[in-house]
Amino acid sequence: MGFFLETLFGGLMVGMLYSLIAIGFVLIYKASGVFNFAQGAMVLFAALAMARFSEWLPAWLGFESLVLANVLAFLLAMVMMIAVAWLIERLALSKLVNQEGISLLMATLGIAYFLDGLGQSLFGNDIYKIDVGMPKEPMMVLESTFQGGLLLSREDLVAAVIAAALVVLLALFFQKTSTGRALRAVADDHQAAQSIGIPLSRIWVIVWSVAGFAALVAGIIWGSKLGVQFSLSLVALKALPVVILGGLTSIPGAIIGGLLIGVGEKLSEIYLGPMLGGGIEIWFAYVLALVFLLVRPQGLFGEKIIDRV
Amino acid sequence: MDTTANTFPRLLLAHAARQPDAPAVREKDLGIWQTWNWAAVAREVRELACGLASLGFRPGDNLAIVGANRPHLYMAVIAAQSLHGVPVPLYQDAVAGEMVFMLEDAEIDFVIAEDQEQVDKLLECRELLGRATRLRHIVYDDPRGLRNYEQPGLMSYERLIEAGRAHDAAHPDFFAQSVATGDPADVAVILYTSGTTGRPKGVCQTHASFIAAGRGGVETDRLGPGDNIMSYLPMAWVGDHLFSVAQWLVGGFTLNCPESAETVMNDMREIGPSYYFGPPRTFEGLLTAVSIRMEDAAAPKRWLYAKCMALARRVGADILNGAKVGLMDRLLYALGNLLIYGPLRNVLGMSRIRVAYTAGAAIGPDLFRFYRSIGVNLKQFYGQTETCAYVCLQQDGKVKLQTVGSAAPGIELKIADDGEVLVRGVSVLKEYYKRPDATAEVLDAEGYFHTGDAGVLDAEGHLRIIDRAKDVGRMAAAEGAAAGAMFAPNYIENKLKFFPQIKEAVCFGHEREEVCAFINIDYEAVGNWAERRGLPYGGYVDLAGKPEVLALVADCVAKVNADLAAEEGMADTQIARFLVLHKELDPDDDELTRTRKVRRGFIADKYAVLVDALYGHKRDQYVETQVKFEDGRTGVVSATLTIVDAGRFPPMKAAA
Amino acid sequence: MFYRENGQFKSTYRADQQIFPILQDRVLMLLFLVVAFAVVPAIASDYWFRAILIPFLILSLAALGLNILVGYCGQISLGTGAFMAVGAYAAYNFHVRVDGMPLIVSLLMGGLCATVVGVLFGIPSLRIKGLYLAVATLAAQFFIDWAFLRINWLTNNSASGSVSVAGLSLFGLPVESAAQKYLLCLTLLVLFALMAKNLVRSAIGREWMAMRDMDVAAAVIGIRPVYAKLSAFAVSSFIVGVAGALWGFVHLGTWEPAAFNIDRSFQLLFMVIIGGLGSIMGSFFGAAFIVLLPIVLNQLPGWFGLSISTALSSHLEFMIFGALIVFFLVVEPHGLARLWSTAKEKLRLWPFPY
Amino acid sequence: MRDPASTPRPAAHERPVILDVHNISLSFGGVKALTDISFDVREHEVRAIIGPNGAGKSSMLNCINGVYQPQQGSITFRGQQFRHMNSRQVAEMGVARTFQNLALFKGMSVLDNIMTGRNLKMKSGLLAQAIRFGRAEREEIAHREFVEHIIDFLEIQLHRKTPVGRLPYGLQKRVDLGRALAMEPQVLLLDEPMAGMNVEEKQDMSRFILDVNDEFGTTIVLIEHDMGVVMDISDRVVVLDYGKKIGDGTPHEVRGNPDVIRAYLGTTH
Repeated sequence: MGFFLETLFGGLMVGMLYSLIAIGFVLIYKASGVFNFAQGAMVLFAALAMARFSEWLPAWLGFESLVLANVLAFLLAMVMMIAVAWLIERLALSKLVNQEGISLLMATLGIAYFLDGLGQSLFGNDIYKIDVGMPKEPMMVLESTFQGGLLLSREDLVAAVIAAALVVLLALFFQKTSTGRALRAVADDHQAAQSIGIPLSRIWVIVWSVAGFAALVAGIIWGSKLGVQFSLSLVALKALPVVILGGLTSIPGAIIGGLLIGVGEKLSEIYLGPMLGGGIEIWFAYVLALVFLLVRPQGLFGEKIIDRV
Repeated sequence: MDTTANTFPRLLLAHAARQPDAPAVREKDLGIWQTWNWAAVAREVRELACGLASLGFRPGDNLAIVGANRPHLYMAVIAAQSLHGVPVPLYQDAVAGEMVFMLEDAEIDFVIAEDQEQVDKLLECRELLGRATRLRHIVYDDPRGLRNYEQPGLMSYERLIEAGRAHDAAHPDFFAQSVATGDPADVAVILYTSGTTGRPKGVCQTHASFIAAGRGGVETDRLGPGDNIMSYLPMAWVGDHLFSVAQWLVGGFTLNCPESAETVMNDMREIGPSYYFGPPRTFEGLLTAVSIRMEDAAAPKRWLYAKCMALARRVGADILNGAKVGLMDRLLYALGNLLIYGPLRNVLGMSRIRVAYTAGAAIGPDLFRFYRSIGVNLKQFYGQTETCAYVCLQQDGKVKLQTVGSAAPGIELKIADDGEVLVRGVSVLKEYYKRPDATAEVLDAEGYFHTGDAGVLDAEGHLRIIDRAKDVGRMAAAEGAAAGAMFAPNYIENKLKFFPQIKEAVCFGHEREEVCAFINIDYEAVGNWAERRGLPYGGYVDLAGKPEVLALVADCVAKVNADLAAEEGMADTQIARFLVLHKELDPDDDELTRTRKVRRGFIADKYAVLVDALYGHKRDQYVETQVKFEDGRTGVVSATLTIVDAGRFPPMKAAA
Repeated sequence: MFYRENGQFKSTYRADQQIFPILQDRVLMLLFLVVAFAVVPAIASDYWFRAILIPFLILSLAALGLNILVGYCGQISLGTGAFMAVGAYAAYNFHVRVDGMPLIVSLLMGGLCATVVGVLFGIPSLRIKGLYLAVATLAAQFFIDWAFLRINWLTNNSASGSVSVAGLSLFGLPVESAAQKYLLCLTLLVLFALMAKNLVRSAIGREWMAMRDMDVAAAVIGIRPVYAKLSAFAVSSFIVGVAGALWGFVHLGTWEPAAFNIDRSFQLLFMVIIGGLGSIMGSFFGAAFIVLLPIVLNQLPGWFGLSISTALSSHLEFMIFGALIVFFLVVEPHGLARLWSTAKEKLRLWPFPY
Repeated sequence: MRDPASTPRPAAHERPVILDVHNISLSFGGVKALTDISFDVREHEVRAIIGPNGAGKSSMLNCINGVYQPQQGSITFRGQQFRHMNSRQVAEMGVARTFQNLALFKGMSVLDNIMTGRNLKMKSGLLAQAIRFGRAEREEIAHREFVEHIIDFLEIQLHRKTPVGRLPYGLQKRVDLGRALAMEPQVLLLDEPMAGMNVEEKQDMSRFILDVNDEFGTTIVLIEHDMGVVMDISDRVVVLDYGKKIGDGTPHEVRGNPDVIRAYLGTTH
């Protein structure tokens, strides 16, 4: 029982990270109809930037304070993400507007490659740690309830809180700020958006920046958990099945989808894995999504897709 | 090559016997070149002839042939001949009103028509002819749209062929006999001259004369099996009859019929004829297209083109004539041939041309030089319907730009005192159909045919046509001078028409002190020019009136004047004033003949008001004109035309 | 400029429909084949064979297969690597388990197995399009990677799917030396390219393109989406499978699932995009480009006397690929092949611009 | 091509019914596109469906050739009744169709576009096509020849090998028609064949339609906005408005129908 719960929590933690990345996908898909393969690359890029700056800045500017280093690094990384967003809009999206989805998708693939390359040539390609002072030592809870209790890592809890905060933040951003509302307008109908005088190009820059922000946060959490390395950009691909599951256009969908897949992965690994020879979390998510596609293509929360003639 | 056969049907059979499997006719149909070999043609002609016979076609009957260049129609020509009948090809673009005259004149009972369009026209003619029992049998080649026609006497080509097979089976030796009894002195074809004035006259030519004409050409240029020719000109035109029938059957080469009027260029590019014939305007059109497209080319390409063409102008013609040219130039020319001339010939479909001919109107020397300089062996010949288009030929190596060559084999030339060219020999017509009076006018006692063209023979006996004899006028004597200069309007017009921007020109000056001109701009060329300059225009009339365009034309006129000023005796005939017409001169409005010669007199009357304006030194003139549209409707175009003074030059003694 | 097409008229449909209707093209192609078959084997160095020519040939073959699916039928696939893997491992199994199994048969059986798997993962394409399909094929990629890693039976019980073959021979001839391997690949490539070309210019090819361009209209004229799409998956994955088998047998000799991981899939996708979607020729261009680029990148600095770390150059490679993908999608969605054909048109029309 | 109707055509009402549409209703998630539409099409006639924009004309065609599945009603074709058909079956039964906003295959040449219309009739297998030997090639050639007749018929020889994308709009419409003709249909559904054409192009197109009708005896159902054209070329007319049938009869009858007049005055046509 305890073990099951631990696994469950573990799954939720991972899933929550998937969600963070998936949210980036959803944001971009909603606003620009682009299925952003590069989200993973953005996470890696952001994480690398964060990790390295927090390491370099003290050296350059000659100070010790870890907090300061992190804050500055965070800001700097964020600036870079915005720059990236701006470049992507300028150089790719604006030129590919009203092309079929498939070529946009391939374009983001190209962007992904570019970012991976850029990130590693700028920041190097080893494994770097991000230390934002997350509590490392695990804690025991519910020892009274059943013997052995539950072993939870504080870090995960903190991460969960951060993630939750991020979601709330985004929610507020979309509900309250005028830009946020504009974004939703665009998402609903490009023509409409333009007709009420919102420059698409700026919208897209903003959206990609927001996605970049989400990527940065996700990157930091991943990084501090497992260190920053190239594999991140692959792990991030997991967000694809997540959004398929949750529905491409729904942020709650992304969250729930993430959690489902996180949990599903862990549990299946534990309980099915042995039968299948283990390591099934590599594909579990994708196959789950695939099955899902066949029964409910629009996902849990997405709108139905109708083909008109 | 067969020399004994002396009628066209016999020539056909001779080829069928000698080279049964060689390609005789090709037609681009259903996307590929469908091919008939000589045996097949002979077979089909036989069936066709028998079919006609089974319909009651008798020796001496005339068979009208109306349509574009289709193999079946060419076969019909020979079929009629093998029955001692006479094929009468008619212009397929003539309207019923025009056609009915010839149908009646030639007492046509049998017609072979290409398609629905022609059939409708012929049925209309039936109405026009009243209940006269003419046009009893109308055979159509392409059944499309004709399925539900109920009219009597309509029959598809297939049905006719079937009937022919049946008749042939019933009378196995009928055909052979009919061909065997043919006489070279029989009339082989009646071709109607559209004639610049008066109603059309049917020119009767015998097998003998047309075969002689054909043979002359074939021998001069050593044509034979393996050669290919494009047949794209109206079958009713003597030129096409000479090349696509007479020379074809004498020489035994291959006819190639295009897929449709609009695809001729492509088809020509595919076939790459070795032997080509077109009236000057065709070559003009091609050159216009070339210059337009080159103007759109990138700068370096244009530069290269200009350089190569300059070189070609200098040495190209000489190299073709086999004159001696410096080694360096030859090398450069070879390079140009690789880079420009060769490709150019390729896109024009002229890579494989051994001999190309032009005739029917004087060709601008520069135009002529252009083709020769890029290595197309373009030559002129001279003749008219009455002489099987066979009087003078330019021999290889003896091509002079200004002349139409020397007398062809079997032809005597004489220049009358008034400068008119007289012809006697193998190819001279038998008579005008049912028009002894007209025949008498043109055939004199010694059997000379009066061509109606004014010309001069040079030292080597090369003929140089100046103009229509009756058009050659004299300018009114200027004060002090004894007599005005000789005025040859066509000569000047052709100089003008060489400019791609100018499509047609009409000059006046007979018994006047100055020469004035009407100009037709070439809509495509000038339109292009305007677009490249971002000059907006709404249609032909508007474009023709634009000051920029007038300036452009004035420029061309000035160049011509400069040219004239440099020529012996032409200086006084420089153009003083001109105007650009508000509509294109058009055969449908009788301003041009079907062969697109200008009817100067008719135009002078029709636009008298403009002529007066020109000589009345007015600044501009309002005019309204009736026009006929393709579909027969009529309308009115009106405009106010500006009269432009042209730059003139003092006479100088320099070679043209 | 060098075209002289006058007199090349067609009097039969067969002549009109041949692959190279223009004489000059036929001659050029013939020369090219002669060089490829006769000259190259004589002059090329071992390095050239192993590092450039053989990889180029095999990847061309794979790209060709992928192009049929993506370029002609408009169905995106990110699982190409996996299908190659299926081809490789299936061929391996036939090779080692059935003794006396001829090499060529093993290769083809590899292709067939890939076909089966390909069709299986193609089924979702009947319900879903574009990016959804991308995910479906990703599933194939990861699942199959895993399968060969973990399911020992599939790899004839060799640890972590690492297998190797040696002593290949074809119809009694050894396929040992680089040149021999090269010739084997070249022959197969030419044959498959020819067949692929035939397919895309036949009824089935038109069905694929019809599905790609306007699926509703295609359905209305009686084209069955199921047949069109699945046949595209089948043909595509067969060719890819054979390519995979060659990659394992001929190029690598010893390999493990990692040789066919997702990066391979992306690489192939890039080839068809850069080379030209919907063009047989494009597959070759794309393969050549992507095989040569890294080599050039490694040499380039040397020529200028600078030196960069292999790591950096591999990152640069990433960046350049990425940038090029975007570039081509923006500027010339039909890739190098289109550039080639425009150039050719220019030459035919020379000296005219159009 | 198919044998022509050799006998002179009898008047519309005498000819047998070839296509009978019965109480068709169609709706998209609550939005009613068609309500209870019934009409019949007789062999060899030109049947027009007219009506203002959004009257449900195209939806009607889409029901007939199985692109949409109507919720109610049935369609009887040559005596066989159908409730649900897929496009394939419809095509096999000999119903072809052209599209309002060109649905040509952009990446293919004119020739190939029309060739696709023959695919239904091409039987050789995948491998045969890959090797392109014997039957497969003979088949290609046979159908190529058939298609050439259509190209000839539509007078687009010049453009045979051009990619359809490069053709002017009017010609693309012709290719669309050609693709449908390649199926040798018994019934031809034309969705606004003349939309966006100039007078000349319209004349040509009408000519082609009529020729098709009496050359191949093809029954034609067409949607058209241009009343002039409709009145000229159609034997009978159905009028739809807001998914309901408000008129049915000869052009003359329909012209007199007050509902029709109202419907048209009500809109900008």
